[in-house]
Amino acid sequence: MIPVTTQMALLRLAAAFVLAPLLFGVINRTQALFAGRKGPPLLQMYFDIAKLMRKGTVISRTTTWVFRLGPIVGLSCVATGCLLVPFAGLPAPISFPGDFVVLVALLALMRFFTVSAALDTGSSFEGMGASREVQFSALAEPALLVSFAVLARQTSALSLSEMFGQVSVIFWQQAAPSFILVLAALFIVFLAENARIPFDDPNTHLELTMVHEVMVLDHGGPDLGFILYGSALKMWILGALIVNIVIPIHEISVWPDIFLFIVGMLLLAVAVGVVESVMARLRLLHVPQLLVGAVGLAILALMLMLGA
Amino acid sequence: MIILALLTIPFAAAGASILIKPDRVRRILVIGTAAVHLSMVAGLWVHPVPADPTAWLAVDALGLMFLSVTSLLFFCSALYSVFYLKRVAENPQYESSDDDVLFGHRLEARFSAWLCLFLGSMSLVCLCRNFGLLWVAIEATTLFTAPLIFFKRNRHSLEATWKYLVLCSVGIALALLGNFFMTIAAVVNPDQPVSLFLPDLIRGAPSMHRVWLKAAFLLFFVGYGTKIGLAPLHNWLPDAHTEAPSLVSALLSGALCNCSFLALMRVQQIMVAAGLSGFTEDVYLVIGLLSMAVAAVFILGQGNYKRMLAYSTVEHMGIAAFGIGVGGSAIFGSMLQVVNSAVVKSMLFLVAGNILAAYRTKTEDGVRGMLQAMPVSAGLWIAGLFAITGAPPFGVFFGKWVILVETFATGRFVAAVLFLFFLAVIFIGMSKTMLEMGFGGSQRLKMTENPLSLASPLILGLISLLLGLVVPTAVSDLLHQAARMLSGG
Amino acid sequence: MAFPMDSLLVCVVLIDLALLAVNRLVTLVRIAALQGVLIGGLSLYVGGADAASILTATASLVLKGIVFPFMLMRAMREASINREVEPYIGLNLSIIFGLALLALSLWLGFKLPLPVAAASTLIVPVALFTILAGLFLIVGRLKALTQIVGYLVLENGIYTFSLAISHQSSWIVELGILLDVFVAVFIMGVITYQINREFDHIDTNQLSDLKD
Amino acid sequence: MMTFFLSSVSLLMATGLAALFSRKGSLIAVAGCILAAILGLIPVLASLFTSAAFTLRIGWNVPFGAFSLEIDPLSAFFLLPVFLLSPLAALYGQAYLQNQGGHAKSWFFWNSLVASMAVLVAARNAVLFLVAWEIMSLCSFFLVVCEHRHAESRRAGWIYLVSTHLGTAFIVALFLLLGNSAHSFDFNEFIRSGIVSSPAATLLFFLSVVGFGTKAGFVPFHVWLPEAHPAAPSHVSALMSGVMIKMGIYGLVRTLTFFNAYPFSWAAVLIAVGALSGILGVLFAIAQHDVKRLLAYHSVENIGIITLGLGTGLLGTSLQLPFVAVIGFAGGLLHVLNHAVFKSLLFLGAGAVALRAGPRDMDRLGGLLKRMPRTGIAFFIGAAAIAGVPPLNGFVSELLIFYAGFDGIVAGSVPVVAATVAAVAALGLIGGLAVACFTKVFGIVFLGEPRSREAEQAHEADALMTVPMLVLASLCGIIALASPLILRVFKGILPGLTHLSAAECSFRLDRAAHTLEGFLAAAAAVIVMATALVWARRRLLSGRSQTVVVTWDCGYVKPSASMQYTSSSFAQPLVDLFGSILRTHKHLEAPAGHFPSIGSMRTHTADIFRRLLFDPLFAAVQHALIMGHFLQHGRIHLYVLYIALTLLILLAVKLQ
Repeated sequence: MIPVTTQMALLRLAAAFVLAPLLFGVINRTQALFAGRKGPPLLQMYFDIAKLMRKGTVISRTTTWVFRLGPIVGLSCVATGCLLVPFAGLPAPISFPGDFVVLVALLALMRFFTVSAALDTGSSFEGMGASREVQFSALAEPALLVSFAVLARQTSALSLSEMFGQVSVIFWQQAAPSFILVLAALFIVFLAENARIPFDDPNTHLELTMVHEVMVLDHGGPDLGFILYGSALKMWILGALIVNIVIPIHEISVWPDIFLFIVGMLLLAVAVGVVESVMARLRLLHVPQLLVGAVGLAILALMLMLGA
Repeated sequence: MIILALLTIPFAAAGASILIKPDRVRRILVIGTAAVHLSMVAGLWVHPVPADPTAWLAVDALGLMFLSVTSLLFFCSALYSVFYLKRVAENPQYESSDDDVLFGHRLEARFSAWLCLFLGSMSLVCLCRNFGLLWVAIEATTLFTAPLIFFKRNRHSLEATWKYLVLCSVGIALALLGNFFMTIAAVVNPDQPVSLFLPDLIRGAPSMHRVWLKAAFLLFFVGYGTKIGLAPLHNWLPDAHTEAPSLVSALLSGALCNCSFLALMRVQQIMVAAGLSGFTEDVYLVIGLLSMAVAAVFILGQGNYKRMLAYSTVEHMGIAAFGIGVGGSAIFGSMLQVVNSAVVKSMLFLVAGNILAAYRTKTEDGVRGMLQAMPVSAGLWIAGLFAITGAPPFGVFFGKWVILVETFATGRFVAAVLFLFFLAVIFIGMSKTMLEMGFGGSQRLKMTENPLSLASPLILGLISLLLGLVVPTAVSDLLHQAARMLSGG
Repeated sequence: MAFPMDSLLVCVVLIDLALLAVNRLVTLVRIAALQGVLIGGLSLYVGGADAASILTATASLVLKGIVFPFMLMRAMREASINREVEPYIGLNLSIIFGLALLALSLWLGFKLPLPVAAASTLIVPVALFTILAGLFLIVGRLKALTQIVGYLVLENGIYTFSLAISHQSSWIVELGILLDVFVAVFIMGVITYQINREFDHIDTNQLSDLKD
Repeated sequence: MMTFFLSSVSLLMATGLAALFSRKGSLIAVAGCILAAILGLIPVLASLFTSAAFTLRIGWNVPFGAFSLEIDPLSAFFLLPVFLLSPLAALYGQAYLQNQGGHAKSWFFWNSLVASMAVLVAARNAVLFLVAWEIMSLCSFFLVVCEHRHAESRRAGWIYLVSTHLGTAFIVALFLLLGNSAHSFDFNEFIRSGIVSSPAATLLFFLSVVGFGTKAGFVPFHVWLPEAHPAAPSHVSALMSGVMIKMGIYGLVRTLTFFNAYPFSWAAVLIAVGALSGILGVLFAIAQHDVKRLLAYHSVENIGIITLGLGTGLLGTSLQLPFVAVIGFAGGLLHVLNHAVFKSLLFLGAGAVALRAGPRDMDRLGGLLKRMPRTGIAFFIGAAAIAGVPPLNGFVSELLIFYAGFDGIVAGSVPVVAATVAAVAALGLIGGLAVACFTKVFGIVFLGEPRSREAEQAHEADALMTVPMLVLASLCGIIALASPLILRVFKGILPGLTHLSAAECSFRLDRAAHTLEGFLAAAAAVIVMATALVWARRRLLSGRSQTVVVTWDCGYVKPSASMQYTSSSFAQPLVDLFGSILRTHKHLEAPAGHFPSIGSMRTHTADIFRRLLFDPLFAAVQHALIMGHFLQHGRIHLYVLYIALTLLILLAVKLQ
């Protein structure tokens, strides 16, 4: 037992669990700023979740236990994901070689359950969303894995904690082009997995154009709360991967590290907001092209690295 | 003594069956002859008769091997013939007017007589050690089988018989010329008669005249090859096998072709002794592969199941010839192949007889749903398919396997690849046809299967299975001995 | 001894060519019989003076000169066979082929020199030519009867060949051979008769139902 | 120990024969199968846990043959699925066939199939191996055509028969070449003769990939799988897909042990074959509507994953990357076991659905989870396992392969990185697509509303059928849980493949076990949290309103079951995306007019390899051969001409 480290790790974990919903607020605020609106409060998502937790449920009579298990398993998966991902330079509580594969697999498990839950309703809207979700994720998965391959090759490390523990300024100097390409790939995956524009428009009100939101149409009450919180955590995890690379400075000392990291996360949210404000949602047919492009970027990054 | 008995008993039985009036007695006589013959052959296994060095008739390993196959198949066919003849008696459309020259006696009596004569002549082929006599015996088998093929006495059987007679006679004439060439090759002293006695020839082989011996071999090859059914000399074979009664087809395929093969092997013994096995090998290889190729061509898309079996005979004789060409241990493979394929093929022809009796058509698309209609025959039919195409655990597999091993060992890779390719094509062709016949069938017909019609195929099937599970030491010893006679060892 | 022998052998060759050129069935059978007699005579002439040789030679002479023609004629009469030969390969073309086959036999004959002194050096080529002529008759004529005649000519050729080795072969075997040929021709004749009953005439082109 | 094995095999054969001749034979056969499995598992487990090899040699008088058996850890590992699954599937099959009207004789082939697979894996002589191999193929063929009254079933059986026969030809050639160079047909002699990498060795490798790959289902030799599996009764499909196709993998692995060294190119070939099989397998699976056909394509996919693992291991061995070698092989081999468990589970589930609900077309099913709860939950677990999601066994083996691949990326030279990245990316894509595919299967078949009357009236299968499924489902979890322990058995297996000492292997396996423990910790976290959330949800909702209504239908007046998403529509985006490969045929009747009445769309995805490669190839060969039929024209004088020409040509050629 290393109490101090554990405490710090728990602290960072707690920061993740607490701050994750804030990202949505930041994104919405940025969008509102661009649109010249005032926008919802930064803490809107906290209010939403709190409200949902106090409500009862309305459940379709078509559904089975799969429907109820969906949000729960989904949230557990991302919560466990938080245990695997290092934040702000310190090793994650659970760390072992190949843990990033487990992280990817946890996202798959989450997807497996949310999609099944969506199909459990028998609604064609939710079926449609589920169908799109699995398509996009199937393509996002290789992109994520190849990006990890680049990082692993560059850092000679096989666990997330070691990998991000070693990403430093020197690495940036050595292989900046590769890193930029990988970041681009990861950012695309980040947008796709979190159902953001240009892949999905979370704020649309036409079901036919939705992907992720349409899958949860029939969930309500605490279930929907779990889902909202789960998507916040998911965004936090995937965001952390990016921020860990972009801000390779650690061990200045604990608090500045954490501060810098959180600032990084918030800036990422702002960036998402900017992207959402200046871009429209892609036609569904073009979405796979972007994701395949992400794989291509990651492979290109690897080639550059091998060539160097 | 026993050797003479092997010859005289069938001939005597032939005479007797003409004279005997009651059908039942005659049938028992034929089966009895077959049983006695078989048991005498078995006796030869247990107590080998030492060969009299000067006797024209003697048993050696090669002869005993072919004799055993012949005797066994004859016994099974004789058993089956009871079923067949009963059915013919009940179906008068097979009868025709009895006013012709040759067949001036009652149908069944004649049939039995010819069968016995056929057995006698085949035994002679297996036992004789004189080239002239061998030739006579082979010609005799041709002549005795012609009436058997013609048994159904319709246009098609007539056509088949005619082709059989003409082609085999031409072939046999060429073999006769081969005998003369052999005589010339063996001349040592112009004033002394040349002995065509096999041991003499083998002894004198190294000093024979090469060109004449080679030419003699080629003549024998083409001559006896016609009778064996090697492509492109095989053209009588599909017709005769299709039109003959199924039990005769079984004998033709299993015994007659094999006996002719034995005759060719006798020639091969001399070639080996003369040190000319290198000369013969590519003839065997090319013709063997050609036979397989021809069989493959005609089995694929073959609509007549008896013809298909006939072409499969061409294939198997081709494989045997191929094995002889490869030499070495492949000769043993050829021997295995000859024995096993004869057993399985005869079984299939007998089952084909059952099918023909039940469905009254030789075209495969007229036969569907055998498993439903005649389960035992269908089981044998499908087992036979896998047995004949060389799937374990049936004996044919080992013949092919040994030949392939030696083909690879001698570095004949192209030949081996062709061999495998033709086998594959033949398998595809046969399985397509035979499985379609066995399976399916919407019509809910259920026929009663006569135990008489099943006994013989069952016996043969079991023997083939037995030979595939393990090759008994006695058998493998005999075959090894036979193979040694052909490899100069 | 060479001269009469050689000239008789040349006669055999001429007969072969005549067989190829003949149009009438009866003539064909008669010429074939003539050839049989000629070769039987030759074997009497060449063969030893012992009883066995004389016996086989006489038997062959009687069979080929008298019995076979008689049987064939009878079959022709009974089956009321058309008298034309009906060549599959035209008669003129047949003669040209025949000459080519003659050349081939001579060439083969020189390739195969007899190791023993024989009655004539022409025996081997003549025998081969007769064999080939017989085969040609089978291949090039349509009627079943002509094919029997072709087969007989083929046998004649082989028999001619045996003249070369008359001292060396065993007479029992030769008797067996004769017997077989006899039975073969006999059965063929019967079958021809049957064919004719079934098909009205003995054009073997009719016999091509069995094929793939 | 071998006594147990021999008595197990003889028991199988004896009880199998009983099925052929006795009326009550099927019961005897099933009982025999179960008992034989228990007997057989004794030496298997003994060998696995002690890394010992048991040998037995009995005289067998066939040319070049010897009845030489050995159970070493590798054989034992492949025997494990044989003896584990056959009794479960047999129990299920007993109930299944009773509903289908008997087929009592099929148990003869069933028991023979199991026995031949057992002998095959233990055989140490090429002849014995081939004999067992052929018997296995034939028995499985007869099981496939069990329902031979359907033309479709016959056609499928025939395609299977032809493919397996052609594959066997390659295996025969392989063993002949091996025997040729070793002057013996004993496996030990093959090893002793020390075949080094050379062009000849590459030919051997090629032959084994094609020959064994045909049985295993490598693309493009997989064409028989999607035909045979749907045609066979479900327990047969389970055994064939779960166990029998692994015999192809076993053959390949066993062949690999004969070589002294592996060139890099072999590894590249295996990885390419694996990636191709995996990706195409899952893509074709997505486009199918027939559950069993879909599962058959998934066998192709999983064989691809196994091959990726083997290829990675081969890569590590060839370039002296011991960790990559050990973990790659371990992952590939472990996936063999895993796939055996979940694939047979899925086939059994599909069979239960087919039996109780009727249609095999997914678009006519739905809502079965409520009607067949036990089958449903077992199927759900199997689906999750095959999709490779944690915490089930399918993921464990994939994790190992990923781990080996990433280690290659980190440690290897440029070609290694290229190969391993390809493997990793392919595996990633396969995983993503597999999730898509199995959410589709489970979602369409078991969730939502029934789409046909048959589905509506479905009810739970017999206990004899559900219990084996539930056992298999729990195995999916148990294997994952025990995976760090299971890794230990590989230290007896891998030295022969990686050419490393047992100690070296064991050292690397321990490292992998560490990763697996980490994974188990994460899995435990998920389960703990999920349990906590279930509890929390219940607490939150207690006393509050829980309304049950219809699914939100966006205001439509008459919602009906046919409005649900179907498997075609669910798969449509992916099918379109890969349209150039799948070449799906669409039959669309668009509704038209002001008052449209009927509109319909059907899709059909035929196998491109069959349609564009094998069918034309076979047709061309057949056409070429049948052209030869004119030779047999029935004219006798030309036949005589053939004889004469043959004679003259032979004389001219041979006497010149």
